[in-house]
Amino acid sequence: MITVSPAPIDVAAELDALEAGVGAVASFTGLVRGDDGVTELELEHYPGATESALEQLAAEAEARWNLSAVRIVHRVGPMTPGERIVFVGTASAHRGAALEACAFLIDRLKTDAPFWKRETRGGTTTWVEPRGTDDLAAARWRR
Amino acid sequence: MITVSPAPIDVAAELDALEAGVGAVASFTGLVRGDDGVTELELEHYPGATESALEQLAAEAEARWNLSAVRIVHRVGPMTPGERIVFVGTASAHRGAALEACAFLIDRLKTDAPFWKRETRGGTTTWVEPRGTDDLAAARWRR
Amino acid sequence: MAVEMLYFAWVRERVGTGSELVDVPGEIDTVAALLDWLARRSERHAAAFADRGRLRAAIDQHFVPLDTPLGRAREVAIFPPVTGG
Amino acid sequence: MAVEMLYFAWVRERVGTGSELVDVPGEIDTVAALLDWLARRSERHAAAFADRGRLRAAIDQHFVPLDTPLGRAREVAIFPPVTGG
Repeated sequence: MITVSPAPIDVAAELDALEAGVGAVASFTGLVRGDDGVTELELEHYPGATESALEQLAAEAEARWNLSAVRIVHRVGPMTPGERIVFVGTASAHRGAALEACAFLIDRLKTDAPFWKRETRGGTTTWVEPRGTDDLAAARWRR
Repeated sequence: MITVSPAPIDVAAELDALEAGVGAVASFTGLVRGDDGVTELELEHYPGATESALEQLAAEAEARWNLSAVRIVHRVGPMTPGERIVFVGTASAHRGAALEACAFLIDRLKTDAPFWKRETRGGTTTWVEPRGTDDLAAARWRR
Repeated sequence: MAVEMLYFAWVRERVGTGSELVDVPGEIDTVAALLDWLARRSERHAAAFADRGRLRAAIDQHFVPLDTPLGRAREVAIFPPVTGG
Repeated sequence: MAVEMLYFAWVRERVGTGSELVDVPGEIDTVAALLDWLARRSERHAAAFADRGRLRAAIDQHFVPLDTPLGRAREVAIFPPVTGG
Protein backbone atom coordinates (compact mmCIF):
# COMPACT_ATOMS: atom_id res chain seq x y z
CA MET A 1 0.00 0.00 0.00
CA ILE A 2 2.98 2.26 0.85
CA THR A 3 6.32 2.57 -0.93
CA VAL A 4 9.13 4.92 0.12
CA SER A 5 12.10 4.39 -2.16
CA PRO A 6 14.81 6.11 -4.19
CA ALA A 7 13.53 4.40 -7.36
CA PRO A 8 11.67 6.38 -10.06
CA ILE A 9 7.87 6.19 -9.83
CA ASP A 10 6.08 4.17 -12.53
CA VAL A 11 2.63 5.78 -12.67
CA ALA A 12 1.37 3.47 -15.42
CA ALA A 13 2.07 0.38 -13.30
CA GLU A 14 0.51 2.03 -10.25
CA LEU A 15 -2.68 2.92 -12.14
CA ASP A 16 -2.89 -0.56 -13.67
CA ALA A 17 -2.83 -2.10 -10.20
CA LEU A 18 -5.47 0.32 -8.88
CA GLU A 19 -7.83 -0.32 -11.78
CA ALA A 20 -8.44 -3.99 -11.02
CA GLY A 21 -12.16 -4.57 -10.74
CA VAL A 22 -13.33 -1.05 -9.81
CA GLY A 23 -15.31 1.78 -11.33
CA ALA A 24 -13.27 4.85 -10.42
CA VAL A 25 -9.59 5.65 -9.97
CA ALA A 26 -8.23 9.05 -8.93
CA SER A 27 -4.57 9.94 -8.83
CA PHE A 28 -2.25 12.78 -7.97
CA THR A 29 1.35 13.09 -9.11
CA GLY A 30 3.72 15.69 -7.69
CA LEU A 31 6.77 16.55 -9.77
CA VAL A 32 10.01 18.47 -9.32
CA ARG A 33 9.44 21.91 -10.82
CA GLY A 34 12.29 23.36 -12.82
CA ASP A 35 10.77 26.75 -13.53
CA ASP A 36 12.34 28.52 -10.58
CA GLY A 37 15.98 27.70 -11.21
CA VAL A 38 16.11 24.47 -9.22
CA THR A 39 18.65 22.04 -10.69
CA GLU A 40 18.31 19.31 -8.06
CA LEU A 41 15.85 18.39 -5.32
CA GLU A 42 16.83 16.02 -2.54
CA LEU A 43 14.27 14.33 -0.30
CA GLU A 44 15.37 13.29 3.19
CA HIS A 45 13.08 11.16 5.35
CA TYR A 46 12.81 9.44 8.73
CA PRO A 47 12.99 5.72 7.88
CA GLY A 48 10.35 3.70 9.69
CA ALA A 49 8.42 6.70 10.97
CA THR A 50 7.72 7.75 7.38
CA GLU A 51 6.17 4.41 6.46
CA SER A 52 4.14 4.39 9.70
CA ALA A 53 2.80 7.88 9.03
CA LEU A 54 1.79 6.98 5.48
CA GLU A 55 0.19 3.67 6.57
CA GLN A 56 -1.79 5.60 9.16
CA LEU A 57 -2.97 8.13 6.57
CA ALA A 58 -4.01 5.32 4.23
CA ALA A 59 -5.90 3.63 7.10
CA GLU A 60 -7.66 6.93 7.91
CA ALA A 61 -8.73 7.28 4.28
CA GLU A 62 -10.02 3.71 4.20
CA ALA A 63 -12.00 4.29 7.40
CA ARG A 64 -13.54 7.47 5.98
CA TRP A 65 -14.33 6.43 2.40
CA ASN A 66 -15.32 3.13 0.81
CA LEU A 67 -12.11 2.39 -1.09
CA SER A 68 -11.03 -0.79 -2.83
CA ALA A 69 -7.36 0.24 -2.95
CA VAL A 70 -4.96 2.98 -1.87
CA ARG A 71 -1.41 3.51 -3.11
CA ILE A 72 1.08 6.05 -1.82
CA VAL A 73 4.50 6.09 -3.46
CA HIS A 74 7.02 8.67 -2.28
CA ARG A 75 10.47 8.98 -3.70
CA VAL A 76 13.47 9.87 -1.54
CA GLY A 77 17.04 10.88 -2.37
CA PRO A 78 18.19 13.17 -5.20
CA MET A 79 15.90 14.09 -8.11
CA THR A 80 16.01 16.43 -11.08
CA PRO A 81 13.29 18.71 -12.54
CA GLY A 82 10.49 16.81 -14.24
CA GLU A 83 10.92 13.71 -12.06
CA ARG A 84 8.04 12.46 -9.95
CA ILE A 85 8.30 13.04 -6.20
CA VAL A 86 5.04 11.51 -5.07
CA PHE A 87 2.13 9.48 -6.43
CA VAL A 88 -1.16 9.04 -4.60
CA GLY A 89 -3.81 6.77 -6.11
CA THR A 90 -7.23 5.73 -4.85
CA ALA A 91 -9.77 3.27 -6.23
CA SER A 92 -13.45 2.98 -5.42
CA ALA A 93 -16.77 1.95 -6.88
CA HIS A 94 -17.74 5.65 -6.69
CA ARG A 95 -15.95 8.63 -8.15
CA GLY A 96 -16.66 10.95 -5.22
CA ALA A 97 -14.92 8.63 -2.77
CA ALA A 98 -11.89 8.17 -5.04
CA LEU A 99 -11.52 11.91 -5.73
CA GLU A 100 -11.97 13.05 -2.13
CA ALA A 101 -9.70 10.39 -0.66
CA CYS A 102 -6.99 11.30 -3.18
CA ALA A 103 -7.13 14.99 -2.21
CA PHE A 104 -7.22 14.06 1.49
CA LEU A 105 -4.12 11.89 1.21
CA ILE A 106 -1.92 14.41 -0.59
CA ASP A 107 -3.06 17.29 1.64
CA ARG A 108 -2.37 15.37 4.84
CA LEU A 109 0.86 13.81 3.53
CA LYS A 110 2.25 17.34 3.13
CA THR A 111 1.92 18.04 6.85
CA ASP A 112 1.95 14.62 8.53
CA ALA A 113 4.76 12.60 6.97
CA PRO A 114 8.41 13.16 7.91
CA PHE A 115 9.99 14.23 4.61
CA TRP A 116 12.24 17.23 4.09
CA LYS A 117 13.11 18.84 0.76
CA ARG A 118 16.42 20.47 -0.03
CA GLU A 119 16.73 22.45 -3.26
CA THR A 120 19.90 23.12 -5.21
CA ARG A 121 20.04 26.26 -7.37
CA GLY A 122 23.40 26.73 -9.07
CA GLY A 123 25.91 25.99 -6.28
CA THR A 124 23.55 26.83 -3.40
CA THR A 125 21.42 24.37 -1.44
CA THR A 126 18.55 25.49 0.79
CA TRP A 127 16.03 23.59 2.91
CA VAL A 128 12.49 24.22 1.72
CA GLU A 129 10.37 26.13 4.24
CA PRO A 130 6.89 24.79 5.04
CA ARG A 131 3.99 26.80 3.65
CA GLY A 132 1.05 28.00 5.68
CA THR A 133 -1.28 27.02 2.84
CA ASP A 134 -0.28 23.39 3.40
CA ASP A 135 -1.47 23.57 7.02
CA LEU A 136 -4.76 25.08 5.86
CA ALA A 137 -5.25 22.40 3.21
CA ALA A 138 -4.60 19.64 5.76
CA ALA A 139 -6.85 21.30 8.37
CA ARG A 140 -9.93 21.18 6.16
CA TRP A 141 -9.97 17.37 6.46
CA ARG A 142 -10.09 17.38 10.28
CA ARG A 143 -13.55 16.90 11.73
CA MET B 1 -7.37 18.86 -25.42
CA ILE B 2 -10.45 16.72 -26.17
CA THR B 3 -10.63 13.23 -27.68
CA VAL B 4 -13.85 11.30 -28.31
CA SER B 5 -13.02 8.00 -29.95
CA PRO B 6 -13.74 4.27 -29.97
CA ALA B 7 -10.04 3.56 -29.31
CA PRO B 8 -8.87 2.26 -25.90
CA ILE B 9 -7.57 4.97 -23.55
CA ASP B 10 -3.81 5.00 -22.88
CA VAL B 11 -3.56 6.61 -19.43
CA ALA B 12 0.23 6.36 -19.29
CA ALA B 13 0.59 8.40 -22.49
CA GLU B 14 -1.99 10.91 -21.26
CA LEU B 15 -0.19 11.41 -17.95
CA ASP B 16 3.18 11.71 -19.68
CA ALA B 17 1.83 14.54 -21.83
CA LEU B 18 0.29 16.32 -18.84
CA GLU B 19 3.47 16.14 -16.78
CA ALA B 20 5.58 18.30 -19.10
CA GLY B 21 7.07 21.14 -17.06
CA VAL B 22 4.56 21.29 -14.20
CA GLY B 23 4.45 20.57 -10.50
CA ALA B 24 1.10 18.81 -10.08
CA VAL B 25 -1.01 16.41 -12.13
CA ALA B 26 -4.40 15.07 -11.08
CA SER B 27 -6.35 12.44 -12.96
CA PHE B 28 -9.58 10.52 -12.87
CA THR B 29 -10.28 7.30 -14.73
CA GLY B 30 -13.77 5.82 -14.99
CA LEU B 31 -14.00 2.12 -15.83
CA VAL B 32 -16.68 -0.33 -16.85
CA ARG B 33 -17.72 -2.16 -13.70
CA GLY B 34 -18.33 -5.85 -14.02
CA ASP B 35 -19.54 -6.52 -10.49
CA ASP B 36 -23.25 -6.13 -11.26
CA GLY B 37 -23.54 -8.65 -14.08
CA VAL B 38 -22.83 -6.29 -16.96
CA THR B 39 -21.15 -8.10 -19.84
CA GLU B 40 -21.00 -5.16 -22.25
CA LEU B 41 -21.37 -1.40 -22.05
CA GLU B 42 -22.05 0.67 -25.16
CA LEU B 43 -21.55 4.41 -25.27
CA GLU B 44 -23.57 6.42 -27.78
CA HIS B 45 -22.83 10.11 -28.33
CA TYR B 46 -23.90 13.15 -30.33
CA PRO B 47 -20.96 13.75 -32.70
CA GLY B 48 -19.94 17.38 -32.86
CA ALA B 49 -22.08 18.46 -29.93
CA THR B 50 -20.09 16.15 -27.64
CA GLU B 51 -16.77 17.68 -28.56
CA SER B 52 -18.23 21.21 -28.20
CA ALA B 53 -19.59 20.42 -24.75
CA LEU B 54 -16.26 18.99 -23.59
CA GLU B 55 -14.28 21.90 -25.06
CA GLN B 56 -16.57 24.29 -23.23
CA LEU B 57 -16.08 22.43 -19.94
CA ALA B 58 -12.30 22.51 -20.42
CA ALA B 59 -12.45 26.25 -21.16
CA GLU B 60 -14.54 26.80 -18.00
CA ALA B 61 -11.96 24.92 -15.94
CA GLU B 62 -9.13 26.94 -17.44
CA ALA B 63 -10.96 30.19 -16.70
CA ARG B 64 -11.53 29.15 -13.10
CA TRP B 65 -8.17 27.60 -12.17
CA ASN B 66 -4.61 28.30 -13.25
CA LEU B 67 -3.96 25.20 -15.34
CA SER B 68 -1.12 24.40 -17.69
CA ALA B 69 -2.98 21.58 -19.42
CA VAL B 70 -6.33 19.81 -19.52
CA ARG B 71 -7.09 16.47 -21.15
CA ILE B 72 -10.49 14.84 -21.52
CA VAL B 73 -10.61 11.48 -23.29
CA HIS B 74 -13.96 9.76 -23.60
CA ARG B 75 -14.41 6.44 -25.27
CA VAL B 76 -17.50 5.64 -27.36
CA GLY B 77 -18.86 2.40 -28.81
CA PRO B 78 -18.87 -1.06 -27.18
CA MET B 79 -16.71 -1.84 -24.14
CA THR B 80 -16.27 -4.74 -21.72
CA PRO B 81 -15.84 -4.75 -17.91
CA GLY B 82 -12.46 -3.39 -16.79
CA GLU B 83 -12.06 -1.14 -19.83
CA ARG B 84 -11.64 2.61 -19.40
CA ILE B 85 -14.64 4.76 -20.31
CA VAL B 86 -13.27 8.19 -19.51
CA PHE B 87 -10.01 9.86 -18.50
CA VAL B 88 -9.80 13.40 -17.15
CA GLY B 89 -6.38 14.89 -16.44
CA THR B 90 -5.34 18.33 -15.23
CA ALA B 91 -1.91 19.89 -14.76
CA SER B 92 -0.99 22.94 -12.73
CA ALA B 93 1.83 24.48 -10.73
CA HIS B 94 -0.36 23.96 -7.65
CA ARG B 95 -1.95 20.76 -6.40
CA GLY B 96 -5.19 22.41 -5.26
CA ALA B 97 -5.92 23.73 -8.74
CA ALA B 98 -5.16 20.38 -10.39
CA LEU B 99 -7.28 18.38 -7.91
CA GLU B 100 -10.27 20.73 -7.93
CA ALA B 101 -10.32 21.15 -11.70
CA CYS B 102 -10.18 17.37 -12.16
CA ALA B 103 -13.19 16.84 -9.85
CA PHE B 104 -15.04 19.72 -11.55
CA LEU B 105 -14.51 18.26 -15.01
CA ILE B 106 -15.73 14.74 -14.24
CA ASP B 107 -18.70 15.99 -12.21
CA ARG B 108 -19.83 18.37 -14.95
CA LEU B 109 -19.07 15.91 -17.77
CA LYS B 110 -21.60 13.53 -16.20
CA THR B 111 -24.45 16.02 -16.66
CA ASP B 112 -23.34 18.32 -19.49
CA ALA B 113 -21.97 16.12 -22.28
CA PRO B 114 -24.24 14.17 -24.64
CA PHE B 115 -23.27 10.57 -23.97
CA TRP B 116 -25.67 7.71 -23.32
CA LYS B 117 -24.79 4.35 -21.77
CA ARG B 118 -26.47 1.09 -22.68
CA GLU B 119 -25.72 -1.97 -20.57
CA THR B 120 -25.97 -5.60 -21.63
CA ARG B 121 -26.63 -8.24 -18.96
CA GLY B 122 -26.99 -11.71 -20.38
CA GLY B 123 -29.21 -11.22 -23.42
CA THR B 124 -30.90 -8.02 -22.18
CA THR B 125 -29.86 -4.46 -22.98
CA THR B 126 -31.07 -1.48 -20.98
CA TRP B 127 -30.36 2.24 -21.22
CA VAL B 128 -28.74 3.54 -18.04
CA GLU B 129 -30.95 5.97 -16.11
CA PRO B 130 -29.40 9.25 -14.93
CA ARG B 131 -28.75 9.50 -11.19
CA GLY B 132 -29.89 12.39 -9.03
CA THR B 133 -26.53 12.31 -7.24
CA ASP B 134 -24.87 13.27 -10.52
CA ASP B 135 -26.99 16.42 -10.73
CA LEU B 136 -26.07 17.27 -7.14
CA ALA B 137 -22.37 16.72 -7.80
CA ALA B 138 -22.48 18.97 -10.86
CA ALA B 139 -24.53 21.62 -9.05
CA ARG B 140 -21.91 22.20 -6.35
CA TRP B 141 -19.62 23.73 -9.00
CA ARG B 142 -22.13 26.38 -10.07
CA ARG B 143 -21.57 29.79 -8.51
CA MET C 1 -38.66 25.27 -42.93
CA ALA C 2 -36.36 22.28 -43.48
CA VAL C 3 -35.10 20.87 -40.17
CA GLU C 4 -32.74 17.94 -39.66
CA MET C 5 -34.10 15.92 -36.73
CA LEU C 6 -31.61 13.83 -34.72
CA TYR C 7 -32.59 11.18 -32.16
CA PHE C 8 -30.34 9.45 -29.63
CA ALA C 9 -30.46 6.45 -27.27
CA TRP C 10 -33.97 5.11 -26.59
CA VAL C 11 -35.57 8.04 -28.41
CA ARG C 12 -33.75 6.88 -31.54
CA GLU C 13 -34.86 3.30 -30.96
CA ARG C 14 -38.51 4.26 -30.46
CA VAL C 15 -38.67 6.62 -33.44
CA GLY C 16 -36.94 3.95 -35.51
CA THR C 17 -34.28 6.18 -37.05
CA GLY C 18 -31.35 8.32 -35.93
CA SER C 19 -32.13 11.20 -38.25
CA GLU C 20 -34.76 12.53 -40.62
CA LEU C 21 -35.27 15.68 -42.63
CA VAL C 22 -38.67 17.26 -41.98
CA ASP C 23 -40.39 20.29 -43.51
CA VAL C 24 -41.77 22.15 -40.51
CA PRO C 25 -44.84 24.42 -41.05
CA GLY C 26 -44.31 28.07 -40.13
CA GLU C 27 -46.80 28.01 -37.24
CA ILE C 28 -44.70 25.41 -35.33
CA ASP C 29 -42.78 27.83 -33.12
CA THR C 30 -41.06 25.87 -30.28
CA VAL C 31 -39.33 22.53 -29.75
CA ALA C 32 -42.38 21.33 -27.78
CA ALA C 33 -44.72 22.31 -30.64
CA LEU C 34 -42.41 20.48 -33.05
CA LEU C 35 -42.66 17.32 -30.91
CA ASP C 36 -46.48 17.65 -30.84
CA TRP C 37 -46.57 18.04 -34.61
CA LEU C 38 -44.28 15.01 -35.18
CA ALA C 39 -46.31 12.91 -32.69
CA ARG C 40 -49.54 13.65 -34.62
CA ARG C 41 -47.97 12.35 -37.81
CA SER C 42 -46.76 8.92 -36.57
CA GLU C 43 -47.41 6.46 -33.77
CA ARG C 44 -43.71 5.77 -33.38
CA HIS C 45 -42.98 9.46 -32.79
CA ALA C 46 -45.98 9.67 -30.44
CA ALA C 47 -44.58 6.76 -28.39
CA ALA C 48 -41.06 8.19 -28.36
CA PHE C 49 -42.22 11.65 -27.23
CA ALA C 50 -44.97 10.56 -24.78
CA ASP C 51 -43.09 11.34 -21.57
CA ARG C 52 -41.84 14.91 -22.03
CA GLY C 53 -40.22 14.97 -18.59
CA ARG C 54 -37.68 12.42 -19.81
CA LEU C 55 -36.77 14.31 -22.99
CA ARG C 56 -33.97 16.80 -23.55
CA ALA C 57 -33.30 18.86 -26.68
CA ALA C 58 -30.59 20.71 -28.53
CA ILE C 59 -31.01 23.30 -31.28
CA ASP C 60 -28.01 23.48 -33.59
CA GLN C 61 -25.99 21.56 -30.97
CA HIS C 62 -26.86 23.85 -28.05
CA PHE C 63 -28.83 22.33 -25.17
CA VAL C 64 -32.17 24.11 -24.72
CA PRO C 65 -35.38 23.70 -22.69
CA LEU C 66 -38.32 22.22 -24.63
CA ASP C 67 -40.20 25.56 -24.67
CA THR C 68 -37.40 27.27 -26.58
CA PRO C 69 -38.44 29.03 -29.83
CA LEU C 70 -37.17 27.19 -32.93
CA GLY C 71 -36.02 30.41 -34.59
CA ARG C 72 -33.99 29.54 -37.67
CA ALA C 73 -33.08 26.07 -36.39
CA ARG C 74 -31.40 23.81 -38.91
CA GLU C 75 -30.71 20.84 -36.59
CA VAL C 76 -32.92 19.76 -33.68
CA ALA C 77 -31.81 16.83 -31.50
CA ILE C 78 -34.09 14.96 -29.09
CA PHE C 79 -32.67 12.60 -26.47
CA PRO C 80 -32.94 11.29 -22.89
CA PRO C 81 -30.96 12.82 -20.00
CA VAL C 82 -27.26 12.14 -20.55
CA THR C 83 -25.39 9.33 -18.74
CA GLY C 84 -21.75 9.63 -19.79
CA GLY C 85 -18.55 9.63 -17.81
CA MET D 1 18.46 6.52 30.63
CA ALA D 2 19.99 5.66 27.26
CA VAL D 3 18.25 7.53 24.44
CA GLU D 4 18.99 7.34 20.72
CA MET D 5 18.79 10.90 19.37
CA LEU D 6 17.97 11.32 15.68
CA TYR D 7 18.32 14.60 13.77
CA PHE D 8 16.98 15.43 10.32
CA ALA D 9 17.39 18.13 7.65
CA TRP D 10 19.03 21.35 8.91
CA VAL D 11 18.89 20.15 12.51
CA ARG D 12 21.11 17.23 11.47
CA GLU D 13 23.46 19.61 9.63
CA ARG D 14 23.74 22.01 12.59
CA VAL D 15 24.27 19.29 15.18
CA GLY D 16 26.81 17.69 12.86
CA THR D 17 25.46 14.15 13.05
CA GLY D 18 22.29 12.26 12.16
CA SER D 19 22.22 10.21 15.35
CA GLU D 20 23.90 9.88 18.73
CA LEU D 21 23.35 7.77 21.81
CA VAL D 22 23.07 9.89 24.96
CA ASP D 23 22.72 8.96 28.63
CA VAL D 24 19.97 11.25 29.89
CA PRO D 25 19.90 12.10 33.64
CA GLY D 26 16.74 11.10 35.46
CA GLU D 27 15.71 14.72 36.20
CA ILE D 28 15.36 15.51 32.47
CA ASP D 29 11.62 14.91 32.12
CA THR D 30 10.41 16.38 28.78
CA VAL D 31 11.62 16.75 25.20
CA ALA D 32 12.14 20.47 25.82
CA ALA D 33 14.24 19.75 28.93
CA LEU D 34 16.25 17.23 26.89
CA LEU D 35 16.96 19.94 24.29
CA ASP D 36 18.03 22.38 27.05
CA TRP D 37 20.34 19.76 28.52
CA LEU D 38 21.92 18.91 25.12
CA ALA D 39 22.31 22.64 24.32
CA ARG D 40 24.23 23.21 27.57
CA ARG D 41 26.69 20.49 26.62
CA SER D 42 27.69 21.70 23.13
CA GLU D 43 27.62 24.86 21.02
CA ARG D 44 26.52 22.91 17.97
CA HIS D 45 23.47 21.58 19.77
CA ALA D 46 22.78 25.05 21.20
CA ALA D 47 22.83 26.53 17.67
CA ALA D 48 20.65 23.74 16.26
CA PHE D 49 18.03 24.08 19.02
CA ALA D 50 18.06 27.88 19.38
CA ASP D 51 14.73 28.54 17.64
CA ARG D 52 12.29 26.20 19.36
CA GLY D 53 9.37 27.44 17.24
CA ARG D 54 10.98 25.82 14.21
CA LEU D 55 11.57 22.44 15.85
CA ARG D 56 9.34 19.39 15.84
CA ALA D 57 9.87 16.13 17.74
CA ALA D 58 8.96 12.47 17.73
CA ILE D 59 9.25 10.01 20.62
CA ASP D 60 9.67 6.41 19.45
CA GLN D 61 8.47 7.50 15.98
CA HIS D 62 5.29 9.25 17.21
CA PHE D 63 5.05 13.00 16.63
CA VAL D 64 4.70 14.89 19.90
CA PRO D 65 4.74 18.51 21.16
CA LEU D 66 8.03 19.63 22.75
CA ASP D 67 6.51 19.70 26.24
CA THR D 68 5.72 15.97 26.11
CA PRO D 69 7.11 13.85 29.00
CA LEU D 70 9.96 11.59 27.87
CA GLY D 71 8.58 8.60 29.76
CA ARG D 72 10.53 5.50 28.79
CA ALA D 73 11.62 6.95 25.43
CA ARG D 74 14.20 4.94 23.55
CA GLU D 75 14.34 7.07 20.38
CA VAL D 76 13.84 10.85 20.23
CA ALA D 77 13.93 12.59 16.85
CA ILE D 78 14.31 16.35 16.41
CA PHE D 79 13.61 17.99 13.04
CA PRO D 80 12.16 21.04 11.24
CA PRO D 81 8.52 21.16 10.07
CA VAL D 82 8.04 18.61 7.29
CA THR D 83 8.01 19.55 3.60
CA GLY D 84 7.26 16.38 1.64
CA GLY D 85 4.77 15.62 -1.11
